[in-house]
Amino acid sequence: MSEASGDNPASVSNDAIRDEVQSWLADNWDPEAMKKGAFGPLGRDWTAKVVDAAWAATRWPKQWYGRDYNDAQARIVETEFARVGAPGTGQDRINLWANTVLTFGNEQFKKKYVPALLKSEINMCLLYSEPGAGSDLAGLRTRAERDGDEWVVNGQKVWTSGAATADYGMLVARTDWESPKHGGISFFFCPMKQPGVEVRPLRQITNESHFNEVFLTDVRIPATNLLGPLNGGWRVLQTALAYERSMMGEGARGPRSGAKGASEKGEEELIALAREAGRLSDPVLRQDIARVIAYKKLNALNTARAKAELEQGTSSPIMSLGKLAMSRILHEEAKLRTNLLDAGSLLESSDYPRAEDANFLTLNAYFTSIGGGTDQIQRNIIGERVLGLPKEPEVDRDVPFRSVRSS
Amino acid sequence: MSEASGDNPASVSNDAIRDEVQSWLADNWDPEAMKKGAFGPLGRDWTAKVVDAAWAATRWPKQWYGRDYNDAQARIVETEFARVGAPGTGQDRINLWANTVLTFGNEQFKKKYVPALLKSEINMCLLYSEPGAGSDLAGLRTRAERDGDEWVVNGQKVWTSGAATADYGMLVARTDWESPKHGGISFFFCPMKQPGVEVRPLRQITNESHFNEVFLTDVRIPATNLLGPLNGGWRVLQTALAYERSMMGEGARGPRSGAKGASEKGEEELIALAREAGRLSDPVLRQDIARVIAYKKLNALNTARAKAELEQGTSSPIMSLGKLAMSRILHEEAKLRTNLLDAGSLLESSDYPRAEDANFLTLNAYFTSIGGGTDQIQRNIIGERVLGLPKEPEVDRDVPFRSVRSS
Amino acid sequence: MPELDDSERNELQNTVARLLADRSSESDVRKTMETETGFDPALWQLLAEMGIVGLLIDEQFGGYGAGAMEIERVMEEVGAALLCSPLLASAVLAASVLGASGDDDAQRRLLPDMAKGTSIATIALTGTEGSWTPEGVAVRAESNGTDWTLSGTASFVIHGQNADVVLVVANTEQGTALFQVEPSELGTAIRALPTFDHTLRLAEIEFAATKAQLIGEDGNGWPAVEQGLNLTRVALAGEQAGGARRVLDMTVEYAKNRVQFGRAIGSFQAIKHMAADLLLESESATSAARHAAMSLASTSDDAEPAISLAGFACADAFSAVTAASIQMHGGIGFTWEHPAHLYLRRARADAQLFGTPMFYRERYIQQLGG
Amino acid sequence: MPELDDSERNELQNTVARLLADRSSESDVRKTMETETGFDPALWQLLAEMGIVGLLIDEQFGGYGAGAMEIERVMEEVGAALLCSPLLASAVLAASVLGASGDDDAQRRLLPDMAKGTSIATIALTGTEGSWTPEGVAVRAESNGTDWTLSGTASFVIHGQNADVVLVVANTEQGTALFQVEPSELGTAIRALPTFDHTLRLAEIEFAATKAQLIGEDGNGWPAVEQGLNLTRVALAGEQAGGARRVLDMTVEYAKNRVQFGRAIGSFQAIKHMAADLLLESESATSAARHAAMSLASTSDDAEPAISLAGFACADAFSAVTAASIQMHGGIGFTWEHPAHLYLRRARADAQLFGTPMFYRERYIQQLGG
Repeated sequence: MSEASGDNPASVSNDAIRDEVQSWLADNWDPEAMKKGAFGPLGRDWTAKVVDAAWAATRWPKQWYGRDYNDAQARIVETEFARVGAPGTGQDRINLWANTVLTFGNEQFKKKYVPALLKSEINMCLLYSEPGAGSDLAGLRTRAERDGDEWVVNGQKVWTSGAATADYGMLVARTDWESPKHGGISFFFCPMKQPGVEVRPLRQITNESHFNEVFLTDVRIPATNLLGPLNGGWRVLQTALAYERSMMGEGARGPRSGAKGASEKGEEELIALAREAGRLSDPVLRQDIARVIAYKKLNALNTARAKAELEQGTSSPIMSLGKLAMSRILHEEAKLRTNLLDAGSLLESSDYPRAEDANFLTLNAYFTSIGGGTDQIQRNIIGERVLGLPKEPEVDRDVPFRSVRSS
Repeated sequence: MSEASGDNPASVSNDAIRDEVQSWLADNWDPEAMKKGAFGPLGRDWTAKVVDAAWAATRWPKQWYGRDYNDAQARIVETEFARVGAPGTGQDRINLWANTVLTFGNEQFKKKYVPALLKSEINMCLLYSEPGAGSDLAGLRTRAERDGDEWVVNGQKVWTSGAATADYGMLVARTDWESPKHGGISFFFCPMKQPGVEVRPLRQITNESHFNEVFLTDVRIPATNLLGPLNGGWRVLQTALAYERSMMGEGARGPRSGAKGASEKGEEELIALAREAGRLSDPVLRQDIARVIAYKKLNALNTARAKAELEQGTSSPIMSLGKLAMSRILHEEAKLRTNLLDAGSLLESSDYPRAEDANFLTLNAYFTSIGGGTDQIQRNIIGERVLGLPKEPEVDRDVPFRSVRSS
Repeated sequence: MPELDDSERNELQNTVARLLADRSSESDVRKTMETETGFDPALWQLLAEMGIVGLLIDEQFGGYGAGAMEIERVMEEVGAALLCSPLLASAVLAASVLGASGDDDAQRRLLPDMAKGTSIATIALTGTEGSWTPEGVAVRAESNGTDWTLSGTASFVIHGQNADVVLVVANTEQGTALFQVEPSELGTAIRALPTFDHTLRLAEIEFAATKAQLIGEDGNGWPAVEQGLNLTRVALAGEQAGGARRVLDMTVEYAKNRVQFGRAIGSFQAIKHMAADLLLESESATSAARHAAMSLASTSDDAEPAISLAGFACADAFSAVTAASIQMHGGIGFTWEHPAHLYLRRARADAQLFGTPMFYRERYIQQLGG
Repeated sequence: MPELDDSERNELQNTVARLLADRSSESDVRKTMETETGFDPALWQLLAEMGIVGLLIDEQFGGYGAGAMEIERVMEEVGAALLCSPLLASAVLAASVLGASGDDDAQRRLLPDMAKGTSIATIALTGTEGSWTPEGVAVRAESNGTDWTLSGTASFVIHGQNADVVLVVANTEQGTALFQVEPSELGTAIRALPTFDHTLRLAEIEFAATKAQLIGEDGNGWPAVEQGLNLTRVALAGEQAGGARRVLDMTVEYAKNRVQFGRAIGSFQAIKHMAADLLLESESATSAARHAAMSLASTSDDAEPAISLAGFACADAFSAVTAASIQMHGGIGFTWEHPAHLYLRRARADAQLFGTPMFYRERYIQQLGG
């Protein structure tokens, strides 16, 4: 056992960690093999290797595939993986599923699922939103009723991605209708491969189908698959949502033809586009181009400052602004791209990629301004949690859920 | 008695009315005399003449200086007065004071004050807003307590104009602290010339003082000066506010050097200003100029359409939009004027009238966006009364006022 | 048709509204927009029988001789119902350009069938840059003394693929002129364009020494085109105002009924205040469209700026209302099955046809003497 | 001064914040802004003793040799406290232009007293058009071979009426050059301008064959001016960011405490959502100002666009926050006695000095290669 994996991780020097991970990567990582598929489908064999060598979640305890590293130590590992382009580490930050199970599962449950989730051996989906419970997730009406050693679930979920291929879904359902809304919800690890689960693709305004509606009819879940306390699911959900948020943020999609993520170098693309469209000399559009580029750059600067402040231990109010900022970036860029094209934006199809970009972005910007909490909900959160402004009166907060008004 | 003032006003022909008013004006109106002050201070003698000839409030009943005219008939009179530039008619639409007294006073009270108010023989002011009751006027805390044949008033009012010269103030005060907020308010006709009334000018951000703070200390009001029922003052106030609103609307002030009112010909002035500043060729500013001119023009078109619809008997949702539109016009025009001047806007004083215009408008635009109900309150009103959207939960609505939270 | 008064115009509008409520429901629109021609011939015939298709065509040619104020009202309902049809192309643009062309022969030959709806007309006017101005004309006409041929590309030809009367604006040595081309001369040179707004049909036409017939006077074609464009811009403004109003109504209705946190979402200021601001936009659009129609109908001096004002105010209002509507609907507004995006697509198309808001604003300040 | 690290910069900023909390309270500002000179000489001396006045001046001339990152932080507090002082004119703009002038004699003669605060300097740079570019220079310098004279008008000279060191940028036959003029030569030719921002002092100077002394090289003056302007723009961005943050804090505090309808007004979405949007503006301004400072301090390629970005992002943020703040305060915000309008006035001034947001946006896209 090397020094870096010694008993007292805090005492392990940064250099020792760097040496160990570098030498392990040198011995094991092979980008060419990955490209050729030698690590199995989706590189799962590689991920398994990373997990078994305890690099997947170094901040976690040793008994759960980790190394008890602090954040700075874990960042060294992540930096070295990133340097050679190897995936699989940092799952203690970004693996929503494994984190949730580790935090809320009992020992037996964790033994069964944590390794499988770290190794991506099972496919997962999220069964949270409902047609009647969007912004107000706690207003959910999918019901779970106890029947012997099982729960029987009936209801409808929506905006679920990956439902068709999922082995399990993380499900919130109402288990007590007499308590106020937040107090009657439980959190389940729901087996998806069973007859009562019907998955229908949901067509988006972009004419894509990345999400599903999921109809649950007498779906059965073993009682052991309850995560966290009975009727204590709201807190589990909050934790899971926090993990999810830390995964997102960089995930917003730009124009259809572009890569994912709002690139910091977006300025070059927009200027090139204006030049190509013969509009770069238009003073009005130049102001708009500068504005949009600035929104992107400012968001990047905000994010960088927030990270720096977090690393210095100062909690930063800026983190929560990113989603709202991204929403504005996407909507404003869509308008700008439309104005650069003028009548060209009437068209769509792959023969007109610039028009398709502008039109796709116009529609898909709503994915960010609505999905994962609308801009309006986001402003509430910033106003209340960051600025400390008081909440609105909540008319349904202390009412038995059975009597709460619904659409 | 001429045909036009016959017993059945509905049967009076429009032509007969027009003839009568034209001939009366021909006999009595003398613009030169008015200019020279021959009609006394503020032309009060002229107004008295108009009142005595029953032209001041033709829609009112005959026993109250009116002619029982319908709206179309009254408009004929107003048109003829306007044609020759004579003031004094249409008070049944715009004389807030006289209308309120006529509607809510008892016979004796009306006899005493209605003629004096129509003839502008007494000066009035409004004692509504308080430092703690702005948007939430019903949250007022000025108290009136009964003492024999009088009420004794203590409290503070604010945003009162003309308080220093007023003979009477229309005052709302709380007379019952156990009822919910709207139910404990009474409406008084308050004598201002007494020792307990202290008037202090309020300095605005424009460095003008058009308003006062009024401190009321053991101010005494005869019991007969209660207008409307005891504790029924909220309804009286609503009526009075409606009269006030119909007086306003055209009253917003533009740039300091300009005349009152947002002229429909504002386009010419803004274009001339841009030309003078050498900025008319700037394509970015041209877009902004077009935008601001359009806001003004659209507001004028909306108002014209609303009037036409009202005349056709269709109720129009547009009327309530004018104040919100005006607020945007003023703020946007202020920005535009600033951009036309650039560094010139750093200056102020009468040597730099263009800068003074831009800077004054920048500040005074808040008079419209805050005064008489903020834009935010106005949006509530439009959303609820025009679009029929439901109200917010009102936490203080059914609570005894004594227990309502205040700042 | 004797001149209508305002209550008769209301009645005309209501009649169209009732027809479209019946025959251009959301499901009708979804069905029709996915067909190749993009319009419902039976409904088109009904509109012709009601006199809507011939509304702007002179009575002597079988139409009703109505004007800007009437078509504006009709188009408010067209926008509200997202009607899929060649109305704008044939009954408004082509009909009014022909009507202004001064070419009695062409009018006699073409207008009666257009009024009956048995013939569908369109105008090829702008090139691939999409500028509906004289500078935007990209087709060149040449004459050997007797016969004319056209060369060049015309794009964004509305319902070009469905037209049997194809009018073409082209540059000649004398200036601008209007031509007619037989569809049989075009063949594959006419190509349907894929549109983002599925309720719209556009085509591109390549002319290569294509035979054409002159309409009106050589070199003096633009005034008739401009006259027709102005009427069409007013009609389009009506469509935008009507669309904005309908989308706002739909959104307000949803906000009254959708409950979250135990309250209708319309009780939250975030939604309520957006709705109030949108009402201002929507009402201003209606005022602007109707004012432009009235100014044009009364040939007021004010007509040109009034049309430009409507051009940007209505486009901006329709865009703003449809964009906010999706946001206010939340998740359901992001689904294909909800009509919000269909209106957004139409609003985007309408904001481009015949001129963008930026173009109209620049034109407006010019027309005001700036 | 050895280069500071970030925590030392925080400490510097906190020190300034404490001093200004004590000596530049709202009532101090109101008192000082109504004096003729518009600054408090005792506070100015304190700032000099703390090293703030000499912060950017080289150690060999009695200063601290700090840079953009330090002055940016100091200016955040200056903006927050609405400090009335010639700091920007003398300690930032004049000091850094002199520092970049390469004129050792002039530096030796002028900088030590400027660092001590016993001398106040300013630069006359732009004409009455107010454009802080080479094209904006409206003073002409002429030489008879040995002596120079200046003619023309310079305007918007910050604290010109309080300066004993007046530097002037003028056009010569060789290009641009920097000069010094003795205040005794000016007399009534220097005239205080009435400012909308009462915390600011501006002057206009008429030169009529006024004697002047050349500083640095004839014809090569602009690079030093530009270098000083860039540092000054960063400093001003810091002032704007700090001002925006303070006004937002003040407004949020009010929204927590002001009760209407039985609730704190900050519980209403209309107020809460405005505050959230303003936080984004305010935080972005801080990021932009600090990034510009860092880019300039590290002489990164990115420095020019970073300064332009800060130029408009910080001006727009300060303007937006101060404008919304008055609205959010309601009636009380419309009174002279409330400080909201003092910040609005400062925000309007800051949005003009050295360039407008429109100017910076155009410059930004140019610098990005557009």
